[in-house]
Amino acid sequence: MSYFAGLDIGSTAIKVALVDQDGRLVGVHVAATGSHFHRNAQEALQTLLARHGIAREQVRYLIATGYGRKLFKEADDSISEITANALGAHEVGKAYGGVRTIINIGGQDSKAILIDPHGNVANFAMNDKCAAGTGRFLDVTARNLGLDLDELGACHLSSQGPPLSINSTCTVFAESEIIGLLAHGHGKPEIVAGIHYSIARRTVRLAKRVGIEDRVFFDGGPALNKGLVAALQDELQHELVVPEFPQTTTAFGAAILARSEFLAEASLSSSAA
Amino acid sequence: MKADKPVLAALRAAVNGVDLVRFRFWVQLASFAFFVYGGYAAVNLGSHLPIFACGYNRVGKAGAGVCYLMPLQHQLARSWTTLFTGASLFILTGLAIFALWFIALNKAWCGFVCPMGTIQDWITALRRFVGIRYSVYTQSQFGWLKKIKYLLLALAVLIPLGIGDGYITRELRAPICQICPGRVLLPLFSGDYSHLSIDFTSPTTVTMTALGVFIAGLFLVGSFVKKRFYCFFCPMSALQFLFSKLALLRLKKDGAKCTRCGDCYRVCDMQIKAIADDVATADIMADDCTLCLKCVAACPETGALKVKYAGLTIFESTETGFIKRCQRGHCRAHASR
Amino acid sequence: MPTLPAEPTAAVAPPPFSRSRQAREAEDTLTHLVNDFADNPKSMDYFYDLFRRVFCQGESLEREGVLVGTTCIHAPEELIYALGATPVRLCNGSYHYDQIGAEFMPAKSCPLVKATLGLLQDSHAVPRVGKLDLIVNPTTCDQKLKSSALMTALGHTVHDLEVPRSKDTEHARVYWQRSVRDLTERLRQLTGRRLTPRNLRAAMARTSRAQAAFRVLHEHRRAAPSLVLGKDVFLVTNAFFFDDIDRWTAAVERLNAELAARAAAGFQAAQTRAPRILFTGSPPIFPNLKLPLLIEQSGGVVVADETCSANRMLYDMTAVDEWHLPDMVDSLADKYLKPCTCPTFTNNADRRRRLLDLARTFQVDGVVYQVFAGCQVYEMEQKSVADTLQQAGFPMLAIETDYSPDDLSQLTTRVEAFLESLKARKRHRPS
Amino acid sequence: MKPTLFAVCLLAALPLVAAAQEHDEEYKPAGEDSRPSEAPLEIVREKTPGEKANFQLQAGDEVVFVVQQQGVPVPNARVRLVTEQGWAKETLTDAQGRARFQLIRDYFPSWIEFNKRNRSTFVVVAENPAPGAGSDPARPSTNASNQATLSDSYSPSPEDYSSYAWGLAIGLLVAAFGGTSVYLYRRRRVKPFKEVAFHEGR
Repeated sequence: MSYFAGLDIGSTAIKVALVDQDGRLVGVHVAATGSHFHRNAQEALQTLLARHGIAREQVRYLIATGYGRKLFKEADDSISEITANALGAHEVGKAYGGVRTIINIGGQDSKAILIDPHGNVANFAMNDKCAAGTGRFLDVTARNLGLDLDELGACHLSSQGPPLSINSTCTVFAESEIIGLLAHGHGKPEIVAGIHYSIARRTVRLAKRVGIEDRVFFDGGPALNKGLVAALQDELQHELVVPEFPQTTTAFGAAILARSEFLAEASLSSSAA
Repeated sequence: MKADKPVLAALRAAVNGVDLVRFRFWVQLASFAFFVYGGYAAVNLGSHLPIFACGYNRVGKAGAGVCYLMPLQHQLARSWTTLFTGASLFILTGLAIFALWFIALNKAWCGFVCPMGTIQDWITALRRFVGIRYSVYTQSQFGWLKKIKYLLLALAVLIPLGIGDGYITRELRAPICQICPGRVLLPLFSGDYSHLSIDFTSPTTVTMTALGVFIAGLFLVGSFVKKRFYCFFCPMSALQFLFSKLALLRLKKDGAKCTRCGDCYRVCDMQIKAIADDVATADIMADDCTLCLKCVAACPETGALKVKYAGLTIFESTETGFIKRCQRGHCRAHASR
Repeated sequence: MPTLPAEPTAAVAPPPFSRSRQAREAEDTLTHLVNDFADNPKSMDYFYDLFRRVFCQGESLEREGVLVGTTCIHAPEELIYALGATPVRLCNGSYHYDQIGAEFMPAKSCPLVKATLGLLQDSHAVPRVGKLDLIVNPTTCDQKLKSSALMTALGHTVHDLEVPRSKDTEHARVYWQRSVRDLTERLRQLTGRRLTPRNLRAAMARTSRAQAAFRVLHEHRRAAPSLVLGKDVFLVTNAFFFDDIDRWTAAVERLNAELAARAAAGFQAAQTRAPRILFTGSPPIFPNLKLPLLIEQSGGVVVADETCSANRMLYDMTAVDEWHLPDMVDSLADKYLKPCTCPTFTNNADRRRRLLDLARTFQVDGVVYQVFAGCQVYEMEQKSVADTLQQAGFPMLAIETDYSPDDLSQLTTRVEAFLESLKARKRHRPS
Repeated sequence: MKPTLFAVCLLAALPLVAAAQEHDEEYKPAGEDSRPSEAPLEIVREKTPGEKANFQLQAGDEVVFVVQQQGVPVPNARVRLVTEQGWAKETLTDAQGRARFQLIRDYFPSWIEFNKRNRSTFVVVAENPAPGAGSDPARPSTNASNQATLSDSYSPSPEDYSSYAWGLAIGLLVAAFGGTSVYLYRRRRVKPFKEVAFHEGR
């Protein structure tokens, strides 16, 4: 039984996805990137294989993506995370009736991708020059409010009043603004909701540049945050699809591509032989 | 473009690389000699020609045919009772013959054949030789000046109609011919200089012959200063434009290829701005155009300007052709003054 | 007027030029340009060697006679050659001079203008072209317009060549023709020589021979699969900025001959499936060939361009009806204004039509639209160009960058993603 | 410029060629009538050389009449020419019987009625003493004379109604006026430019 792996070496987290011969997802694993991402990436792959009892040799084809894709020597091939994300979302989206617009909020960037019916990238826009509207903004906020990342979702949902409007979208200044709002006795839930809405508004503006069509697929780490999903849903006024493993859609896309690349090469070599 | 056979491709390359200035000079010279002196060789192409082969030049059997404006004005000067009856069918056949002549070469009759046009080009050559620069109209002047030729055409039709039913004196018959510079200048080439005189028989003839000589003088001065000065006001070009939609010879422009560099507008004698700026219409020939094809020769973009004869591309702007002509232009830079 | 920092006090003896930052930057670009690609055309060695000598070793290109700097392609070089002077194009692409310029120019201004002023501020600037007697500054975009005062403050004599804001109306054309005539008059006073039909015609002959050579090169780039990479063509046209025009033409003609041989031999400079890219937007000027190089390193091939450092500078040729001065000078003026697709004019219909024509005739797969940070005119046109190309079925990637190398990784992601999407489209749409 | 020069001299040559071979229909009378005419006295107008069929006498022309008796020219016959207005001139025929007259202009209508194709007639009367007693035997007379008349018409001469001088004057006027106005216009254009005119209505 041969398997295919997709390794998404992101700025904050390393995501691995494993796909079997028929293209079905076997398992995923998420680990922190840390500073020695090379070693951490191999460890993450090893832990995932061990969990499913699969030997390294059985992984016939591995594609790396994400910022570190070029430097990960063991990979057979590399692909940009935009194409990988598109393939992954297209595959996962089929279960929800097909998606055309993908919003991905990563650790240090946020992307909006428009794909055509075949899953190819028709248009994309990236914001990787400013931390506002990215996962890092949520980390900073959580730390300021003394909360954990996964508590943010619940906190947002428990807010009664209207979300506060956080007008400075810059991560650094938002910090001082949060402290000011706390000092004025505003509740944490309202502040968190405000932060979520400011990220949502900024992401919708990015999505509008590529055009919003059909169902919108929302993935990337922050998609786990229920509050942010609600805020984005409200701002988008479109149906929002959040997959089961939002963090690993890109890795899953890479794994699917690994499989089709391998099968293409295999059929090529067999027909050539 | 479908891949031509090598022979056709070579022929096409040769034609597209032609030195149009020299080619056009010899065609004009030959057609001038043919139409002004053809009569001596017993050539008579009838009296429905779309060019200024002047009827007065035909009197001494010199001209090879008669410009259609003369018979048209004579034929229209009949009483309305007969005019609008079957008896005047021959006017329509005359118009049909003129149309047939015309659609053969479209406005290229003006650019290559018309003797008056050729004279103007020679006068321009003289000015260029002497080194005086040419004048241009501003766009607003261009706008209202270009309407004059339609006015003249209207006079050429209305005055004979007036004469027909007695409203206008008979002395004004063929009014446009009387004031046409062709009447004064073309017979000179066959030794008949009687048209230079002013005929004092009656106030009408005085004014008409004086006007004729005046316009001939204006023609000479005008064409010395402005390229193809008279063609801008020529009633024949107005009459021709009515039929130019049916013509076989067409000037086509492919707007997508055009970079609007304005080279065609630069060399256009008639100063037609639309040739460069209009990238939408395919059938680009304006009513003032004389189809002298200098624009096609001056266009550096391959396939932007095409001359089609009955759908077949016979001359096309090509990059290689442009560079060849332009190189020749510059090589002369070192040789001549 | 900003007080300008005095000449940097050289406490320690300045390092030999070849180890200065500017030389390293040029060296780095040149090594990438040459070594990252296999079998570059033999006749490109002239250009590689020229850039190495001029940019990396700082060899002097001093030419005798009057030197006239020009900051934009709108300045008619034929007039300068005709009066015995030599044109020096001052547009500059080095990050080093961009930094120097940034010291006394607003942070968000266009890196090209900052680099040009940085170059002018440095007394022994590279490329070493000697002391400029006059700088002709066409008033195209706002930043070049305002830089004229700064250049005067730097001690240069500047002649402002007034470019009209629109080019469709008749008075705009007459206004421009008058500006060019004023320039002729100013150059006459500068060089003390009279413009005659003979010397202007000779100058126009040299330029049209150079343009004819470029057009043959342009025609060669239509071949699919490509015969020559875009980075080489950009280097060739950048050499036109400072190289002697006749030597440059001869070198380009040699390159054309070699490309013809390559075509005959069926040589491929890029893979058959490599996405064919049309490059437009802010001009790539050596050593800032970052984006074209990135495209071709990621597997694409730049087959055509519509930038003023290459196609727009050399493509349109002059037609003259009568070889007398008034008509010749006006023809030159028309050639530099009417076809120009510079974004500083009111409407960009010409540019969009030109891009569509290039896209179709060169069968491109996608368009890369480079916008320098702070270049507001190109950014404003980005949407209309994108829509026009989108309707015609050509995807476009807009990239905002500047001369600094530190956004290379982000650009790589975008360019690779774009090229991958083009390859995918090609698989579905049988080319 | 060489081709243009060549063309100009080629064209200069052609009118000379054209004038030389005038080949219009020469007037040939039906056939010489050998028998002499028996008329006692006859006036015949002499044809000018190269006269066309539709020849038309014009005022100012020199016209020659031959007075013949039985076909034999009669010297010293008295010949009178009387124009329509009554102007008359009398001469004697010379040895060859020829009488030469200069047709004077006698047609002076007001300008409006002037018609250049007007035909004013004139009559030529020749008188010659006849030998013998005259033709009526019943009434012989002492001196008998034969009288013959010939009437013809002539139209106004072109000099009366057409003038090359005026044509030349107008032509030169236009050339001078046109040339100088263009020269002045180009000189005036040296001034910057014409301001856009504002028409301030009320």
